[in-house]
Amino acid sequence: MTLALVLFKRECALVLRKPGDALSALFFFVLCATLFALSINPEPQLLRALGPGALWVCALLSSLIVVGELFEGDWRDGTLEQLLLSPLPLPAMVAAKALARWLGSALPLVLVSPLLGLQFELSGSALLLLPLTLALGTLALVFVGSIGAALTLGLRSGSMLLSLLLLPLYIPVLIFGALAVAGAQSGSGFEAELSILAALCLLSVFFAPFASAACLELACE
Amino acid sequence: MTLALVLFKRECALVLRKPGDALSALFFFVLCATLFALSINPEPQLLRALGPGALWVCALLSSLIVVGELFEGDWRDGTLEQLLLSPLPLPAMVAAKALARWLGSALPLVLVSPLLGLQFELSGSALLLLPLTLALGTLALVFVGSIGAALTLGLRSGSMLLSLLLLPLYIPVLIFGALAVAGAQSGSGFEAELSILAALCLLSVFFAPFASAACLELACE
Amino acid sequence: MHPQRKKRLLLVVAALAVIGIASALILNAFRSNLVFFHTPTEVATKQVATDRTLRIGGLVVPGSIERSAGGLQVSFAVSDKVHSVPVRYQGILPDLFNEGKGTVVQGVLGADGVFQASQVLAKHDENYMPPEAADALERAGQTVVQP
Amino acid sequence: MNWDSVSAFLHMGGYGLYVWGSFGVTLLLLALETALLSRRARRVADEIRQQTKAARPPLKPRHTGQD
Amino acid sequence: MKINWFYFSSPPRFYALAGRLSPLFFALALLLTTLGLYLGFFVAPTDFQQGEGYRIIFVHVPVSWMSMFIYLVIAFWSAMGLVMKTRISMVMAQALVPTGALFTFLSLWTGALWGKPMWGAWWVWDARLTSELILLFLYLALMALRAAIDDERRADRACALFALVGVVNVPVIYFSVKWWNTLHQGASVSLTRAPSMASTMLFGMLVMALAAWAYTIATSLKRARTLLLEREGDSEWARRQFAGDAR
Amino acid sequence: MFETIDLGCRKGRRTLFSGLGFSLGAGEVLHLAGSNGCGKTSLLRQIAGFAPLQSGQLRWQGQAVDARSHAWRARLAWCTHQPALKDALSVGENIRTSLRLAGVQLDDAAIRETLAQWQVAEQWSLAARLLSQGQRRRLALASLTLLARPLWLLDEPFNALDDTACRQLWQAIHRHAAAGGRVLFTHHAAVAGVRVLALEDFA
Amino acid sequence: MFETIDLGCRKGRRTLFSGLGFSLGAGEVLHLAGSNGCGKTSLLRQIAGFAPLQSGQLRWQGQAVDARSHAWRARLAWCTHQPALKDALSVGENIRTSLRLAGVQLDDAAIRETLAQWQVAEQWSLAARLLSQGQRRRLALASLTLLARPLWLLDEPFNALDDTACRQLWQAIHRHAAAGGRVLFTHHAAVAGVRVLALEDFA
Ligand code: HEM
Ligand SMILES: Nc1ncnc2c1ncn2[C@@H]1O[C@H](COP(=O)(O)OP(=O)(O)OP(=O)(O)O)[C@@H](O)[C@H]1O
Ligand SMILES: Nc1ncnc2c1ncn2[C@@H]1O[C@H](COP(=O)(O)OP(=O)(O)OP(=O)(O)O)[C@@H](O)[C@H]1O
Ligand SMILES: [Mg+2]
Ligand SMILES: [Mg+2]
Repeated sequence: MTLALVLFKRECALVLRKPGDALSALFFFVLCATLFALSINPEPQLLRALGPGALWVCALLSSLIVVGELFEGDWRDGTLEQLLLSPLPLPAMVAAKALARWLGSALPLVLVSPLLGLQFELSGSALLLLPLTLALGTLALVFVGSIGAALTLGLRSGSMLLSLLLLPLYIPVLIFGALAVAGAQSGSGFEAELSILAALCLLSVFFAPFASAACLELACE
Repeated sequence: MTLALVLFKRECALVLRKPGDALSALFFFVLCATLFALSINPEPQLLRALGPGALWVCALLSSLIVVGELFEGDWRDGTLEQLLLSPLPLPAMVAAKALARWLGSALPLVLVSPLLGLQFELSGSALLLLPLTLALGTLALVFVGSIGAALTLGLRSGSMLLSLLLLPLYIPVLIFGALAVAGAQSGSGFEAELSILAALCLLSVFFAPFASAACLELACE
Repeated sequence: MHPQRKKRLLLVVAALAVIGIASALILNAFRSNLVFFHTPTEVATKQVATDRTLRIGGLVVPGSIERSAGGLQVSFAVSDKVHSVPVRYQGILPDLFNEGKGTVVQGVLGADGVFQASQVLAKHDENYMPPEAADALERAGQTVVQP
Repeated sequence: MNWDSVSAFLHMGGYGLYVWGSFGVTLLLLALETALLSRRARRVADEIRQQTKAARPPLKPRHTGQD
Repeated sequence: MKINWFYFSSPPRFYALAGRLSPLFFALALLLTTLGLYLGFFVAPTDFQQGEGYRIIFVHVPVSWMSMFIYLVIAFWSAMGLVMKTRISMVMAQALVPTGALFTFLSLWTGALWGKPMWGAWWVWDARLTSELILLFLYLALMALRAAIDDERRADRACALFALVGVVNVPVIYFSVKWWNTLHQGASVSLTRAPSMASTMLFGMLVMALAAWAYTIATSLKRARTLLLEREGDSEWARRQFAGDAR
Repeated sequence: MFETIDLGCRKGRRTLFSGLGFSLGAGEVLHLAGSNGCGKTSLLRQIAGFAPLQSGQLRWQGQAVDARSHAWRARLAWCTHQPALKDALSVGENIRTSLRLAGVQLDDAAIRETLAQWQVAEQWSLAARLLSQGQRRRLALASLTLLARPLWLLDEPFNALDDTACRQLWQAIHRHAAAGGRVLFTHHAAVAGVRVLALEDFA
Repeated sequence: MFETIDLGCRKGRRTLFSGLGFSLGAGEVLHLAGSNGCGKTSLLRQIAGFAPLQSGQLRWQGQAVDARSHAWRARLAWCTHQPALKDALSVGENIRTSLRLAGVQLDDAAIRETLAQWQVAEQWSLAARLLSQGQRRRLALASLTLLARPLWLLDEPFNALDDTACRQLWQAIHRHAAAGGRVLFTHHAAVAGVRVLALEDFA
């Protein structure tokens, strides 16, 4: 456990040392959402109909970018092999890395999202729900994404393959996330979607590290 | 000139050898557009209002991804240094690489765009104009982007810096591109926008390689 | 207990707990509404917002279909046997659309309480039988069950 | 027998395009898969046959009788 | 007598067995398809709601069932391959993927062609349709992953892991019509109650489903044979297969 | 006693080695020799469990071991041409965390002392990306000696090192062996007084 | 005659060398020696024009040259620990294009012959990513010898090479010198019969 903490701290140090890398996801999110908002007719009705879905799509794309480099650096500079030899169990290692990455890259995005929600004229409760669903959702996306990152490590055509692999796994999160926000927006309730989102998040945070660990062993061959 | 051709061929060979890497931009484009269409209520009217802008934003984001790795590989494996020592003038080298990258990554995207246009219920002339503007636009984006890629080569926080640097340069292209398609869609004419787009494309294809070349020299230090 | 064993046991317990919580959450979700379409009751009791596109599903009330002169404009009512919502629609109807049959309409609820549909879908049930059998059933007083 | 004539059969009560579109594409794709598969099988067999020929040492009867 | 379950996990024995079974099942598939088509078009009556349009059921339902079932089988072989480390399991898992993808595509295709006349839309984003589309993506991802990895062993294991991760989608597809209210109809055939379908119709559908089974078995065995040769082409047993006619 | 029995390695259609067996007792040092591309790195990767064993087995004290198990990996120290340094972190941060991740708790003073022996203590707060090739190597080797793992697997450890550093490494190897450790290393030059395993004998 | 006059290099607060000058006539070979981190690579990068000169100048046949000019770079062959291979391309494709990009037109037969001397001809159609460390090195050196550039700048070229390849490289260096070329290389071991420049004399 303490070892996982050490790794977690190292990852955080790396994030702090190169904040630009971590924040690029945030930047991409803001860019993507703003450009979308700009590219359409700024009618409140239209914006409101679009908002939840568009913001969630942007968050999903940013997570895809976050996840792409989860193990890349460690693999390239030989750290991954050393980690395999360390007494730290591999799933714990994956969890520590994913969590640090989530904190560094996805959390800022979550915190900023209400501002972007304003851009899309989201209503009060939807504005509150947006960061909540995004927090749960991006956690699930990053952890599930770690499986894809581990599977495609060092492969030709990595990034395309990554998105192809993750697409089917990401769609449910996207659907329930966007539905929840849209539900809050229209006042027709969001509890069902939110609890499914929470379940997805819980399951992926717990089980994805084991799957990723198995895939990482393969990648080091 | 023949040397530039050799480099161009090598880049094309690389694209063919790892088609997944090149096609990842296409895939990202399709993904982005599809998820976006999926995330909103598929009402024809809404879709049609959204189409030109949304597709152009997706194309811009994909170009950003294309551009990010333009010199990265060469820089990492030492090829860039060898290229600096070759008799090939640096701007020609940049042009060859950017062109190959455009062919491999952006052209498929351009060719596929009418299909996605259908998804957004674009009308006949807009469907024809979309690939044309995208072809001109992505060419400009990739060449202008090469400047950003050269500037941020090997920097910490590269990717965020890259998008930050490129955004102001990209927005004019986005605006005129989206306007042209929207004009064709609404039947209100598009010649003015199209010719501005062509001018932007021409300027950047000619001048960007010189700027990039200067930046590359700096990057190798 | 051997520390290795203990760890493993702990892990299994944690896994079971996670699965348990997750299934509780999911089951909770199914008890509330998670829908492709809303029912007329939900619309009537204002459980859904009215200013955005939504889908309403139910049966077409028998005798409620009125076609306008051109034949393209239709109005009918959709009901779930408790409440019903009047619907106006302009366009082509699917073949299976008929009185007493299931339908899903997509559109916006107007201020006048009339639902302005932009798309009308037919929803049929899982029964398949020859027409004679259906007639026989009907004569026997059994209506074909709708979902 | 459900059909009075071939044209009624093809017309399929007005749903001809949909019904034949489904069945046609299905049968076509299944046939295509079968064809591609047997071509692949033939290719592999040819390759191995060639290798076996190349690998077999010429004029060394001692080796052929093994097994 | 104790059955040796691993008897056929030796490549040459499996190769021989598959070689004998595959043509058999091809013939069976052909036979059943002919019979099924006859039943479907000439014996089964018109439907009271959908008229002749319902006949798409005879292809839509078998391919849809098969698309889900094949994924389950792939997951099964993958798990076997990961746990038992038998090569044949991995080969079987690999051999089923293209056929599964094909059936999934056909399910979407025939469903869309059926939805247009019946529902009035080619496509809607209800739970059944969306989850079936995700299934197609899963199959495509499996094929792309396989193609991207040079090393066979790594490819086997990576695909097996991915297949296992994706298997949660299958129950979601199957129960989607029950869990959510979808536009897609509920189950007409279920283990817990009598089918809500006229028996001649049901019979035709079941025969077509059997045909799909036979086709799948035949194709996957044949593909497994080919894959085995591609993988172990320079081994002694593979050469022996062609020693007879190599002269 | 560490033994390998009947190891083999095929790459593509080429067999690099087969039937390879050797034993390495406590305190022994073995020089794995062979020309470029003969499979030295591949062998080391199999022993470390990064590549699967294609045949044969590994034995430790007479017991077969699973090269991918945690227990086995906890015995290994692994050093290749990639020094596993994070470019953005300083030398001190790098070595401190890599030691802690390997399960070794040492205070900075002890680490600095070892770094001083390897003459990279001055660079303590320099970012790792600014180090010279040799300094990166030295850092990797310094952390190796601090790990206290019984079996060292070193792939061309003398690369890029200058004379002083080479001597330092020899001392470290001999000290490790004297303390009952085992060392398996590849090197291209002949080394006097060390048992040699010529990989090409098993080609 | 190639001369350097009063070169210097500071990194951060540390002066690596200053006032460095040497000359290298046609046919001369110069061994740049010094301990790890003393600045050998930094010096070579200045000469190649990848890093700016911090002081002094370079002269070629008595004329000051701009190290970043095309004319100067066209005289150099550059070989470091990064072999500049594209992992996805085969050995043949790699060497063929890298030669052509350097302005050298050779048919495959000639290239293969050189590769055979370096014992990597067999790998002609193998993807570069599958090569061993030494094989990558050999490939880089083979293409170096085919470039026909007058001044060779080699940073630790003997790294990762086995005996045969080292001998081959010596031959190549001597052949190049005999043909009037110049070689400046870094190496950690002492080399008999080659002029040495100890970088630490200028620290
Ligand atoms: C693209 C659209 C469609 C997709 C992806 C789709 C998918 C599926 C799937 C996966 C199944 C098998 C699951 C099960 O057995 O419950 C299925 C079954 C079935 N589908 Fe569809 N379907 C589509 C459209 C339609 C349409 C338009 C109809 C009828 C008008 C239809 C009628 C049926 C029937 C009757 C079954 C058999 C149900 C049973 O007895 O279990 N489907 N479909
Ligand atoms: N797919 C393949 N087909 C044929 N040969 C291959 C393939 N993959 C790798 N090889 C060969 O396998 C060998 C790998 O050798 P390895 O890296 O273990 O060598 P090494 O002994 O460490 O060499 P070095 O001293 O150069 O580091 C190389 O000769 C390489 O060419
Ligand atoms: N910003 C800095 N502050 C202090 N020292 C620095 C800085 N950047 C680099 N250095 C030092 O400069 C030197 C660079 O040396 P260089 O790479 O030229 O060495 P080298 O002689 O090639 O060594 P080696 O034999 O190990 O390859 C290193 O000692 C490094 O620690
Ligand atoms: Mg090696
Ligand atoms: Mg150096």
